Amino acid sequence: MADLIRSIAGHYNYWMFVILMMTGLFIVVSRGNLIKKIAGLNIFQTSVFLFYISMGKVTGGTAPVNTGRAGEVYSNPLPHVLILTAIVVGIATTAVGLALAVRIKESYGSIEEDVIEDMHRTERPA
Amino acid sequence: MDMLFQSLSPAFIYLAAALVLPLSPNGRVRALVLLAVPVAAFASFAAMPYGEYGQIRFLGLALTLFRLDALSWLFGLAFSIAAFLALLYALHLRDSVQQAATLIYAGAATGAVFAGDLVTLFIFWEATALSSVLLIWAKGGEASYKAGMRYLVVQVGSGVLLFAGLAMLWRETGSLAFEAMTLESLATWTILAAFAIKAAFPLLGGWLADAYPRSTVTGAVTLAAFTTKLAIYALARGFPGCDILIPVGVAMALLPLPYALGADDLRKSLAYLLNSQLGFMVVGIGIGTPLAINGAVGHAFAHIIYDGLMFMALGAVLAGAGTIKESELGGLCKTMPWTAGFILIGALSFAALPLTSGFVTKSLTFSAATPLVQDLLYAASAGVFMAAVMKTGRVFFTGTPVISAEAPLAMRFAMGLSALLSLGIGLVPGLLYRLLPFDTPYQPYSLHPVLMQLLASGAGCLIWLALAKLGWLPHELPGMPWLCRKAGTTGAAIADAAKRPWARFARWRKRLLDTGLSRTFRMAGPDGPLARTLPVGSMALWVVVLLGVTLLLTYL
Amino acid sequence: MIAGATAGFIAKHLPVLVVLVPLMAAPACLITGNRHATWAIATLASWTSFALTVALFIRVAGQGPLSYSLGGWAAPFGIEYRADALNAFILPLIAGIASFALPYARGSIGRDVEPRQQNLFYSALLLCLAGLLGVTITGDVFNIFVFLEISSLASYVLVAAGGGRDRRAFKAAFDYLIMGTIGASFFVIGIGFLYMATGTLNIADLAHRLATAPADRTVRMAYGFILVGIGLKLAMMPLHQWLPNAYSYAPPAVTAFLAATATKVSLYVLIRFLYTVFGLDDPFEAQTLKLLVMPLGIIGIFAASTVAIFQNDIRRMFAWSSIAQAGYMLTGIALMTPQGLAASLVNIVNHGLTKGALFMAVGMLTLATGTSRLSDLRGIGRTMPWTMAAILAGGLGLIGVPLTAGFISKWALVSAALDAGQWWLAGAVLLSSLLALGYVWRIVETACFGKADETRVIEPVPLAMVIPAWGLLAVSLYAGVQPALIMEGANAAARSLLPHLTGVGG
Amino acid sequence: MTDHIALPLSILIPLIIGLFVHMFGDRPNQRDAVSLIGGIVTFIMVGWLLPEVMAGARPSASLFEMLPNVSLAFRVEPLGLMFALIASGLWVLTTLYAIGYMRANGETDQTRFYLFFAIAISSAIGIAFSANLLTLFIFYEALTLSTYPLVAHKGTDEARKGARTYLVILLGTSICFLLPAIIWTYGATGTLDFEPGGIVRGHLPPAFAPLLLALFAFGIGKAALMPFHRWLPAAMVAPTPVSALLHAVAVVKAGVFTMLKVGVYIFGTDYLAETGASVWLVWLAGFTILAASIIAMTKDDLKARLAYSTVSQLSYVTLGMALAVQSGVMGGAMQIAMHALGKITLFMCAGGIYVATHKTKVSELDGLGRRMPFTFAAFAIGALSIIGIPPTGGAWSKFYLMLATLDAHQQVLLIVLMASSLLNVIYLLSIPARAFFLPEAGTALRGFGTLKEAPLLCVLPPCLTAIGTIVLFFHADRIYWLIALIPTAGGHF
Repeated sequence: MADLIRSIAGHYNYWMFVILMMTGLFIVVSRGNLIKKIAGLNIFQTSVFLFYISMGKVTGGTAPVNTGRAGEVYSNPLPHVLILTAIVVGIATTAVGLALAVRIKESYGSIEEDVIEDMHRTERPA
Repeated sequence: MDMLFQSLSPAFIYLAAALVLPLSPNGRVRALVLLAVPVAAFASFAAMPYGEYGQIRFLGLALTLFRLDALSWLFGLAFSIAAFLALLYALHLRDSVQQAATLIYAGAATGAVFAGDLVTLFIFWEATALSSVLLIWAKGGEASYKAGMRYLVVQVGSGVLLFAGLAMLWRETGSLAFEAMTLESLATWTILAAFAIKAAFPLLGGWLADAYPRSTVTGAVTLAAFTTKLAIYALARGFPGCDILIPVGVAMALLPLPYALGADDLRKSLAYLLNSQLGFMVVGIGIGTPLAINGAVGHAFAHIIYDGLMFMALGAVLAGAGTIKESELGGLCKTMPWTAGFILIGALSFAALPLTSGFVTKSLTFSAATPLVQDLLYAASAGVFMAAVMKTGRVFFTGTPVISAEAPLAMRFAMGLSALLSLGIGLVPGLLYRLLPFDTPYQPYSLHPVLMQLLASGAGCLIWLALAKLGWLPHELPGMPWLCRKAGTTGAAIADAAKRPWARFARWRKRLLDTGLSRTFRMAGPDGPLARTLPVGSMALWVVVLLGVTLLLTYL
Repeated sequence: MIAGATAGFIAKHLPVLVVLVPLMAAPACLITGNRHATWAIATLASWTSFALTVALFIRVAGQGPLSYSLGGWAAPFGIEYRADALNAFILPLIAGIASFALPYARGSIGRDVEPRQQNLFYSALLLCLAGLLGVTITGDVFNIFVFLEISSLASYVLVAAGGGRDRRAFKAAFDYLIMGTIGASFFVIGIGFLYMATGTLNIADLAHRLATAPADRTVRMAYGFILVGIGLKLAMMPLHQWLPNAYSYAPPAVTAFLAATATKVSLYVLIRFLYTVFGLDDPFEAQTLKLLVMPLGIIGIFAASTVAIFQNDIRRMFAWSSIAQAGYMLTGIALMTPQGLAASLVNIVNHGLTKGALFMAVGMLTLATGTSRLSDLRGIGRTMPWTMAAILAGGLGLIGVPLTAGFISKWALVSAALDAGQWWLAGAVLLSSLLALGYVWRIVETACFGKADETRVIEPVPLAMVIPAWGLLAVSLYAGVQPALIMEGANAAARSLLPHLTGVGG
Repeated sequence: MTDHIALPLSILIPLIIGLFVHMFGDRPNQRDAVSLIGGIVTFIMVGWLLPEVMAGARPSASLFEMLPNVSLAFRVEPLGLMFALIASGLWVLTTLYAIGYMRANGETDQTRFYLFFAIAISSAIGIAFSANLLTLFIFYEALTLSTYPLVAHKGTDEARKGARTYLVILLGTSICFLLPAIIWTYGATGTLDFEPGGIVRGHLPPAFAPLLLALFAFGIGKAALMPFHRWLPAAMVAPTPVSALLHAVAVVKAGVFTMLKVGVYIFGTDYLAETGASVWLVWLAGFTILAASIIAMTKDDLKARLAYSTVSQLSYVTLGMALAVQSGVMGGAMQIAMHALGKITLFMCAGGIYVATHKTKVSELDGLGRRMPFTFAAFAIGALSIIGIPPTGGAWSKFYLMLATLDAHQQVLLIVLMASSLLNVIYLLSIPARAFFLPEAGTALRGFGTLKEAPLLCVLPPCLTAIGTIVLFFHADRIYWLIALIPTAGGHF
């Protein structure tokens, strides 16, 4: 029991990653509002960042700054670097998504998916 | 050039004539040209030395187009005479189809007789079938058309059997020569079956009485002369002395007689009689001694003439009175005296009364037969007398005359010639005997045959009178058309029975297809769940589902 | 002297130049502004990179795999660009399609994008091209993610460019974006797991370490996430739903380009991960292919083809057909034999060429008549016989009629299935051709034997569209008549991926 | 590339003619003249090859390699030459006929018609001269596709439906069965070349031979083996010249020709005979022969009846191959020639009747023979050839097939052949019989006085082909010597 608690507590940030990921996906799945969908997507992506950063953490390690002292344990810097890139990608995606949402709003007058679907249904020629 | 002509059998004279026929003016000239054809055909081979001409290799087959020997010579002569008489009888006709058909038919029969190998025989065999059916169809009308179709199927069936048989024989023996065969393999049995159909063996000969009465006036004359006699020739050539033919022949001689007596249509009655006569010939071939073969062949020769005479006379009646039903005719000797005279001679020949050709040829066979067969054949003779002389004679010589016109001159001329020939052979049998294939001396006019024949005829006469008095004369008996109808209705019933489950299957299949298609459309059509554009949320849900499945798989 | 030096420079940096040329040309387009000039730059860039990919292909075919360390940092620490028999085989297809698509875009884009914004369009197209090329050539898995996102973001924009004519393009692009991002995120999660398990991101290094280390749950998680993530990008059956709309509403040039390249590159990534990285050492991996990918591929073939039959819009019909075709490629991959893999690769190239040409021809039809609805195109074959002939030729390729590229693909796949003893698969593949016959023939029948609408106005099709369409079609037909080059390339690639399996068939 | 210029030319000329036809689209006279001349030139080209092939040469041409060991290649061998001669020779006559028919009927889209006609002929000759299965397959599919517009020519719903059936069955069988058969053969043997004696021996376990043969037999849908025969009656919606050439000669004969090629050059008759792989096919072919004949009897529509007759007759060739003896192959090969000539006569007559009277039902033909004697006489002669009655060529092919049933010890099939002949008599000969000898409804039987034949161009070709069937009877040895060169087991006899 104690082991289990320690295992859960010890992998706390991994559990958060899973929860965030599920939350993000749930929002994407369940919300009809396009902006909310993008927000969900963002949460989802954030969970990925968290996942990478947790992965690079070495227990007891410091920040990966070369201090010159021998034998110092520091966290793996590479995932952090990678996630910087991923964050950029995430921002770009959000930007494009929001831009699209704007255009959708302009041409449909709504950003509710079911409203748009209704318009499509009536638009389709017999 | 000479060689070429020699190598072609006289059949080709007929065929060439048939080809140019449509080009010649349709009139008296053509008629005369027509008459010259059989004469020329006969002249072409009459004086040729016996031998095999026209031997060629074709498609790897050794063929002999023209074999001249005593047997084929005699049949060649018989067919020339028959063709001449038939054409003479039909001289008034202005129907190119019938004229050409007659020429081809005669030519094909002649060619078959002169064929030295089975392939050539087959070719002409089929040609007789095809050309003769035109003479039936030429009468016009649904009945003739149907009878013609039945006739054609049977005839082609005979040809196909011959074809199959010769193929088998070739594979067995490597030879295609048309020589005497023994019944020891499927091949020869098949060939015999082919001959049997054309010779109208019992149960196989229904076509004869079915088709002949439905042919044209002149066509019947022609038909009667060739097809069956060709079969007799083929049997004489291929199966002389084949024992099985004796009982078959006896049955053949006897079985058609009740039909002949019962038929209201006189030409039909005559057709049955013809069938019975063939039985006499088959018996002769079955016995197979030189005398018996002579008898069969001689009888065939004589029969061609007197049978033709009968058909001519009945045809004249049909043409003159418009009907040939016994029940509708009477007293014709008043209105058609010539015809009546001729038909009497024909009928007496049929009944083989002494001094007629029928007698001098039939008695050859009789004398070669065993006593039992003799007795049976005499019994048949009695029956023939009843049907040929009594039944036919009644409409000519009794009853109130019906309106009818005497036959045209050419017809009468042909009948007269036939009658003359019949009597001539009867009176001077040596003329014919000399031509027979075997050189066996025989004197027909001895006491026993004459007496027996007269007895049989007298008995036949008395029995008929008695039956007529009692009203026990047989009525129309079911023949081939009946059989065909029965087969047709049965077939239709079977087809119906088979069709129902098929239709059910087809309906089921259609329903399956329809529902399948509509279901597919509901699934995959533009608005179906497969093709519909899902909200992006559902798409994402699918991703999660698939991820779940994949991760689940990792735990397996 | 200078020429020699230039040639030497190019030869030395060939792998990176392939990506760099379009990547650099994109901002150049952005800056230039003038649409004619940008078009010229873009075309030149795509042609250059096409020439470079061909050179690379020849080099790799002659000298074997080529490794290039970006910035001089050696692998596995630096990013490695690595051209081997597999990606050198895919690269010319991508660049080649772009080389046809750009001239085609010049003729057709005027309908969708305002003249002053066309420079943006071209730079997006170039970015997309650069991303796709980068995905293909890089030897670093995270780099794959980055390039994948570059190309994806560009393609969202490209799809949305169709919104000028039909607003549904916006929604399609939006859906595409959501789905694409989820897919990419899954992919990157998978990479994370891989890194967790091995501590490296270099493909060769990963392959080496995974081959020696026992497969634990982390690797399996990585496998699952990557499979689903890439499956989404390549429109594997239940993850395909973004595709029909995206392809139907994008501008014709974009559809032609994306259909011929984007999903194909994703397939390449899948092959790369399955065969190089994971190497199918773990029985679980093979099991997944057999139990999941193969059935999904076959279901995809049949379901998508059936849906295509009932579509009224030609572009949509062919979009569904693309999903079905992806199914063929997946089944080939899932066969796990060199023949199957080679068949998939042949299919990737041949289908890319054919579908590209087809979408171009359909684009011409749409441009001339203003509609792509089949019910509005009755009897169009009489008025536009040559365009219809092109569609027919491409359609025959989809069915797999001999002398078309599709026939070669089908031949390769069926013989691979037979070699692997999978009779039912061979049967299913051939049976599904009949469904292709169904939708192709709906078009032919309606267009050639339907009653023509007399009042229809046909606008002239610019030569700039006709020539690339027919050119690509000619290439695809040539690939059907002379398949040796593609077959050999595919075989070499398959051999290099499955060296432990010998006996490569046609 | 090629060692005889006539070989590529005979395939190319029809294509070039097609091009010219397209160019002369708006000038009907030139267009039709070009078609006709093209037919004649093609025929001459094919005929040019005859002496050399008879002398033992096998002109060949190879274009390029498509798969390892498999090129797009041509090779003229006796069977193919015979097929090409028939196809190209009858093209001339059919073109003549088509000119008469299409004009008399006022059909539209004639240019498209002649164009695809030419392509179809080119494909047929390509099939005939194919040196390997892949080349054959390519032209086989080309033939299917090029005939589709011909079948759908009228563009009506009915025509489109029929054409759809036509296409789906032919393409479907070829893709689902023939293609895997070819791929399997290639996988097993590494080659697809037509080799005397076959190529599968030693590469295919005998137990699998029937399966492979089944894939081939059903894959060659053009041979109309039941149950894949429905396309043939469905395709009868086409204009009659199409039915005549394509469904009496080019398409169906391409099917059975392929069947023979596969039997002789892929399996080899020896192999088939030893393994008994084709025994089931013998029975299926026999069944098809009889069943199709029986169905034909129930059809009142003239062309439908002829179509089912074709289904039946095609199976004669399949039967000849399946019997796996030399006489069977010869009979089958001869049947290709004889049936082509006979059946095209029948179809052209049917078309002639339609042009002159617009009648399509057998039951409506009573008495018409008296007005159209030439047409119906030709019909009768053609029918005789189909049945196999001398003096028409059909008799010889039937003869060899009968021998083949004996050689293969399948006497039951002999009975099937005999029965089929009789059925043929009933459903074919009844047609001219009615026409000549039954009076037109409501009238008396008339003489041959006033003729009302179809236009000359619709009457002359069937008369010529009818005469041709008779000529073939007497000159069957020409064909015999050509097809005797087909390498089969047991040498010549």
